Amino acid sequence: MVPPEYYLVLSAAIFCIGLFGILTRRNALLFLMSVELMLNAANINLVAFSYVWGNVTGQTFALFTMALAAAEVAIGLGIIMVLYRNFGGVDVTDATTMRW
Amino acid sequence: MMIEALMAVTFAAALVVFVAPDEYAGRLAAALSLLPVVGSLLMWAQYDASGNALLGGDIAFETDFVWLSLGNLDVHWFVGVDGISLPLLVLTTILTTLAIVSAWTPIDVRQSQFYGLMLFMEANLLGVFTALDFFVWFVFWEAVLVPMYFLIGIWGGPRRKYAAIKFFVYTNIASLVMFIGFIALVFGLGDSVSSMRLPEIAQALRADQLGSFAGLSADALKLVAFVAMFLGFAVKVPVVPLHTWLPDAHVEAPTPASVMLAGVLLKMGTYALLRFNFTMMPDVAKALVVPIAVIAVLSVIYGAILALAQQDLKRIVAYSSVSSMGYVILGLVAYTTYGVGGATFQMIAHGLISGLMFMAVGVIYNTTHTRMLGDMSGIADRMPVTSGIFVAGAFGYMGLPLMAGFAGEFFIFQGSFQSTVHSAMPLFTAAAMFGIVIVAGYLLSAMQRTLFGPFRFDGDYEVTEAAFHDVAPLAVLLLLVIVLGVDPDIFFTMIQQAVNPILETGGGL
Amino acid sequence: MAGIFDFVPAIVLLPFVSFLVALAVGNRMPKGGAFAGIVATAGSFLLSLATFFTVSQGQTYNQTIYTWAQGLDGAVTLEFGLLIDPLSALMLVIVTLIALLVHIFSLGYMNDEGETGLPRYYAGLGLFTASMLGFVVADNLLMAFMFFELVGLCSYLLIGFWFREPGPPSAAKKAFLVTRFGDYFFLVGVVAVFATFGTAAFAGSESFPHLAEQALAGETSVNTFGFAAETWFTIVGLLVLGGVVGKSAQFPLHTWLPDAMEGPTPVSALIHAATMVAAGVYLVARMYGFYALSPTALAIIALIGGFTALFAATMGVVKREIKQVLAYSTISQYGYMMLGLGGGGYVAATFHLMTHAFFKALLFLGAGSVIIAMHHNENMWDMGGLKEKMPVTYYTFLSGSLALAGIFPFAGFWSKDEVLYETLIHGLGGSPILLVAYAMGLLAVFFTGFYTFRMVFLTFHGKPRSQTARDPHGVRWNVKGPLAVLGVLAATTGVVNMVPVEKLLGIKGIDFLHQWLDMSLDGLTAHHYAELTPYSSAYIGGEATTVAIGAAVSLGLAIAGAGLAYVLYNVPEPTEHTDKLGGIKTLLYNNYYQDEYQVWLANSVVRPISRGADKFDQGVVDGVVNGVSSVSLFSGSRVRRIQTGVVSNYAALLTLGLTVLLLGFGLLGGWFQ
Amino acid sequence: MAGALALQSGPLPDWTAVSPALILALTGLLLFVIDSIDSDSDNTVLLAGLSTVGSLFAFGVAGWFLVEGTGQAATGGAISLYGDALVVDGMSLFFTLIFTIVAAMVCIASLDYVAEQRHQAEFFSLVLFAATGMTLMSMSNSLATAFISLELASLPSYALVAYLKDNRGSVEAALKYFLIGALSSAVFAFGISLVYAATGSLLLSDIASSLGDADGMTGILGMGVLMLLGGFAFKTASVPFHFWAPEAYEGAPAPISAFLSSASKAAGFAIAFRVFVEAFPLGQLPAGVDWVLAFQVLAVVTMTLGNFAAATQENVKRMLAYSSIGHAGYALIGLAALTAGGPNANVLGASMAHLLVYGFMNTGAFLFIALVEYWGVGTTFEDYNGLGARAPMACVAMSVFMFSLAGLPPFGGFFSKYVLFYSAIEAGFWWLAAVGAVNSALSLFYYSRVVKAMWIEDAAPTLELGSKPVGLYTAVIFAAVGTLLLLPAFQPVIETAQTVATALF
Repeated sequence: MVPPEYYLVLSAAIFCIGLFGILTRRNALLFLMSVELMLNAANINLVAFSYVWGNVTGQTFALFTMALAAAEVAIGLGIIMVLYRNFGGVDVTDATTMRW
Repeated sequence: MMIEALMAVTFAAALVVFVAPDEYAGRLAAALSLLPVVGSLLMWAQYDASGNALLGGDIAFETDFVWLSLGNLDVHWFVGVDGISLPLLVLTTILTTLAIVSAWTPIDVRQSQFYGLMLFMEANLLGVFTALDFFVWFVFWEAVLVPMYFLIGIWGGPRRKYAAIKFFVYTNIASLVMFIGFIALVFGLGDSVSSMRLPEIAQALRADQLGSFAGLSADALKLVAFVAMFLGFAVKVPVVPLHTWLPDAHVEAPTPASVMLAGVLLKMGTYALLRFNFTMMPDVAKALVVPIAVIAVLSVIYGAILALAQQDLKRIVAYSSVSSMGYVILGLVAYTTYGVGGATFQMIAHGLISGLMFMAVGVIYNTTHTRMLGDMSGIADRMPVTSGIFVAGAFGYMGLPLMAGFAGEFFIFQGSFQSTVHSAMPLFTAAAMFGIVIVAGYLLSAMQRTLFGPFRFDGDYEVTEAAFHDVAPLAVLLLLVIVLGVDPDIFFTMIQQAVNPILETGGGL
Repeated sequence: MAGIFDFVPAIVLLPFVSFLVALAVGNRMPKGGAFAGIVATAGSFLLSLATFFTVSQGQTYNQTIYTWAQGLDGAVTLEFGLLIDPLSALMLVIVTLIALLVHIFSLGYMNDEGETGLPRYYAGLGLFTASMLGFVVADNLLMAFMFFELVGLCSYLLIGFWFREPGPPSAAKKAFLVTRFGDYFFLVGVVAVFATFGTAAFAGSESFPHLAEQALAGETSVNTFGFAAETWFTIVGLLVLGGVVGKSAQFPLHTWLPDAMEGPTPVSALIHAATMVAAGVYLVARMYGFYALSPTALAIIALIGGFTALFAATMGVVKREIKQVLAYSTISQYGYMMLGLGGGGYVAATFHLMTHAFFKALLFLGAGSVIIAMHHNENMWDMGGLKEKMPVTYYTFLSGSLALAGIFPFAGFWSKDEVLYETLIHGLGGSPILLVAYAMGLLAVFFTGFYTFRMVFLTFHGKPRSQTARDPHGVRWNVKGPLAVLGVLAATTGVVNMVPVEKLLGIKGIDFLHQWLDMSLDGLTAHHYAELTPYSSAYIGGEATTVAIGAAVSLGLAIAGAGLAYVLYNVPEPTEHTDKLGGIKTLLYNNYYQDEYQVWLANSVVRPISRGADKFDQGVVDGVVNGVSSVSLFSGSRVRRIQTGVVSNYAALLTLGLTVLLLGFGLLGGWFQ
Repeated sequence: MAGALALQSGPLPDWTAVSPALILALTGLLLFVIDSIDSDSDNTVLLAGLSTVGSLFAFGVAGWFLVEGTGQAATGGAISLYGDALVVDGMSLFFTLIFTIVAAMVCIASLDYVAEQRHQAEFFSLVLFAATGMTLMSMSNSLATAFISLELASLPSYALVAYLKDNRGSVEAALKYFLIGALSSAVFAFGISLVYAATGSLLLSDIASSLGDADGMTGILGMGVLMLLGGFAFKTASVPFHFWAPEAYEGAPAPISAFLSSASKAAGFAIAFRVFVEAFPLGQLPAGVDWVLAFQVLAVVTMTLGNFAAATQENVKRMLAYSSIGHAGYALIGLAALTAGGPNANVLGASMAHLLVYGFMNTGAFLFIALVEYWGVGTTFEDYNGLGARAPMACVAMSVFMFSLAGLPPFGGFFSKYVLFYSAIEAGFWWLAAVGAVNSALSLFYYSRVVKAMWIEDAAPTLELGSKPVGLYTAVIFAAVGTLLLLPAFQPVIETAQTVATALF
């Protein structure tokens, strides 16, 4: 059996990849996808440790997380739509009218 | 319930005046402000208590009930007066009425707001001088600043915004420092007090029930708290070097606000010093006598020297307030009947005299629209009555005998000279007394340059004698100054009764 | 006569009422309230005479009448009281008499000249008279100080009476300020007296002079602040002396008095010659029992007195204005009184105080008469030949001048002679420092004779040197009357104390003033003072011889001075001879640069200091305050720059923050072990 | 009706304990129904009125529960529902009061604010759904419900911020809010997964009981806890998850700024209080997982950064945004001053009471800005010059908010701040109180600038105000009266807060 630490390392890696994406991508859609990646890192943990601990709480919660991620994307796409309309693009760094 | 009634009437008067039309607001405010005057005089007439309210003496017109219970420290609505606060109460009500009348001429916009704020401030001042629970006291203490902030900020001179913010922030930060100091003390007292009632705290502190707190031993805590509270109150007084907000505030403030600021608001600082630092922690005060006395002397001399350099009449009077309040500090630290009692008396005396001076400067300013020494001379030719009262007031400021200022100053000098708290007290006293020479120097110079000599005025205004209602408050104040100077016992007896318990040595000195 | 003392407060209050009346309704009264003042001072004068008479019956009065501040629980109580003894009764009469005469004179000098502001003038005179009388009757040092200050106020107000001109307000300011400087020391002294003795009463067994005497004798102990008792008493005495030096215009605080001549001449007569300036000397006399305990203090008083007498007299020699001459003469004469007090001549000084009050008031009023005649031109070089035009003024003025110069048998001769005599014998008796003071006083006699008669000759003799002098303005009864009264007094008051006659001719009992002042309360008698003073007497071959020599020398010097003046100035067309003085002339014209150094102190030392302090206050003290706020705002403006507006940066910073937290707590919590 | 309450023994079934949330949700749904019947309804009065009534109803029910003792020790303790996933106790009811009253004020104020906009029904229903989410947050007893309710509160908020979709500011605000929110929720979710990895449970009580077994997993647990903290920090706008706040508050429609900065922030605290106190009780924590220290650091940094940045703003709304961050720092003292065995209920209760007062004064302040925006006056300090002369009532109210936010007597903010600092000192954290006090002093400067502009500066001659909107005025005056009354009536508030906080420990 794969030791649980391996899952932790995997999820951490995926989390970091997502984070890296957020920090480097200026496209709003890629930003969203990176967030999805991070959420899925959490899901890996939840499912893995659901198995380790022998209860289904984690697995169930992982389903909720996915659903919420979908909802989040729905809202996010709406916001990106209006971003595109107002700023003529989906570059997140364009919207800087407010600062300091 | 006398005090509550007094405050309620004043608050109600403020509200009424707020919504009154501008044309009548001044007259209405003056008329309504007579109610608290009558009330405070009634209290004075009925007063038959003695002793210090904080140290187990009688508390006149007392009300005490629990308002808030917080943890194990209740907040009480606790008000009452003793021989220290009653004279200040009378001073406040009378000065407010006179200041309101003196505002009739100069205040020509947003009158109802102006007079409403004046009355609102008076109500809170009454609270400051009667509250005997720290919390209630602090609420009023802070609430006084708000109307003054507006009075300076809205009706002030050209740099009013800077002055108002400076006054507001400076004094608030000071309040905060003081607040922290006091709260630390209360925590240090731990279970030996069950509320923030000042008598309880004062007596516990004097009974050495202070414990350690925040890693400080009882002694260190006391010292830290004393210093924090002293600094906090010192800003209000103000003492050198925490005084720089004062000239700015005074110069920019409209005359009636200056009158209140110098006449009453500064006394809040010395009143609080007396009530808190010097009543609650005499041991620390005595241990710190040298720095405190040095600060007092510095305030007197340095303030007077600064006044000497000013070209603006109001600035002169403002700096001389710094100087005069230095005497009060000196008297307080002396721990003698005449020292502490004289300091309290000087609060009243200086309140009246500085009010008189600011009003007199204001009356001249109303006519000339300038206060600069170089802009005019020989004003007495055109404004003989105002000038006459100005001269009388100035001599009152210089400590002319048989005027209230002399009584206050002499009591202080006598009390501090023979003080036994430190062997150098006579020297400090003699040094501070030199202030009476400098004060004569700058006031006489200022009068010589503005009031006397051939008439000359460069402005476009016609210089004529002020209206009756402008001069009348001056005359009333002058009369009060003389009455108190001839018979200081009007207040001095009750002051002594309240002050003597503070002195551990008894009243012998 | 029981009960007359109950009316003593009325002596003080009557002029005070006249002050109130003049102030309130003076402009609706005829003569601007003058009559109220005249009536009041006349009433006070009569009451004073009655009091004087009662005292002459051997009664004295020492009573508290008003509690100013009641001290509780053992704190000292501050009171007002009356001390009526021969000294104060004498002074009451002098003050009320001169005040009355000055009021009458003012009718001529002020009303007839059409001055405006008369109610203010008479109110000032009334308040002054009341204050001065209050000072005279004071039974304790605090009360004395208070009225001492009030007379200062009145002096200020009256010097500055013509406030529309530039000069008088400035002079008024200077007068008040210089005396204030002295009063500062006085006030410290008052406080010190209270702190030392717990009382400031002048008389009685609980009075401070008495307690001091007992303390020195070891019979009681007082708080001497760590000093030896005698040293401390000397310090206290010298502190009080500060007020005396200021008020009595002694060196170095004399500079205000010549300037004070800017005031109306009757005021100069009343305040700056006869009464207020006398307050200082009177105060020393009043508490002589205290000063007598301190040889150092006495020596200093004598030296100040002797030096001032000489110093001021030399300055009087070159002055052109008649009132200036009189002003320096006044300073000089008060120097004599101080010399007398310091030299142990309590009675002599009081004597000179009295005679001087008369003859100097006379001289000022005479000068006032001349000034009326000259249409307010005071320059003596524009006068001349007035003798024929105004004989009453001339002869009374001459009487006063003879007295001032100390010519036998006018009043000034007797009193000045006794002052010098007392100083001399005490100096001979082992106090060489008094001999120095005596020498100065003696030398001043010559100058006195000279400047006095220079003034007389220039004013009244010779030929008129200007149009106004040829056709002077006439004066009326209200001017001549007071002059006549004072002229007689100046000539004759010497009889009250003819000690030299007694000594030389052996006629016992004509030293009336000695007897008078010996009738006082216990501890306040001249006799007692003589015992207290540290002096012993010695003579140049016998008492009578010494008296004769002393009198002869001083009279000789006075006549020599007068003679020189006669030679130089009693000519039809006198010219200035000051050039003969060479460099000293400039020095004298400039009053030894006394004014200059005081002005320099004020303008070049105090002003720059205050300006510097102001700069320091604005720049440094307030700068720190504003700096704190600027630094806060600046750091605020930096902090907000973190918020760049770019959301990617936010994500990065957020990650960075989280990472720092994770790393920090990981290391702290040992997660990575 | 009184006494007949939703208690374990009472006639009402247990599930009715969540009725405040249900009422909010149902009202939101009802608005949807109205919208579908009459889409593009512009009957703003009906919509705003309905949502206000719904919020007030929920407020009434929650208040009634609280007064009657539902879920409190006196009546049998907390009511657990749905397998302990939700819990109704005094604290949740207390916070529900804050959410619902703020929602009510926001709804009534929006009456005028959105009158000219389209999709009004959606606006109000989103507000109510967000409020529902917040209410559930305060009831969450499991990390799962915590996450879900947090998202339920957040997602409508994103949409609300973007409500003015043709306004670049609004869109930009929504974008930043959303992106940072998404990132934070990912961090939060990852944190949950780590905690689950370490303890094997998501229920708070189970986590607490298995803490002792997490020996080898301290690092995992610690990271999880810090990441949870990050999620809450986002919601409460605390450093370093605060970056969205200034822009979101500035760009959003002002009533929404009010809603987010008051209610949403309070919700974040509600859940943070419960999660940390219940799941990671002090004394049972493995060494190395010192979340109190973390909160201390965050509290100090947050209040300082918020206040310093606010001091130099030119835009009033943005100043308030930063001040809101500063206040988050103060409220964090509620968690930062906890100690094992200390007077924790007092500290926590003080923080809760502060949030309640803050709900009034801060909502009022933002609503005043909504009023000014309604007039089209502008948002900088200069634009506010002379407002006092034109609209004295509203400006008096705004002055009350400013002084109260600064902590000056005689307003509610003074008491709440005082009690907060007091309790911190009582718990031994005098330095936290001192830092708070210094920041308070600084805050006075920028709050008084608003007052200065309104009353002291002279108005530009062109300053013209339009009509006086009834809804906004009502809300602003109501908030001001609340702020004032909370001074004399502070006693029951603090007493309740500290009592209900006691139940947590």
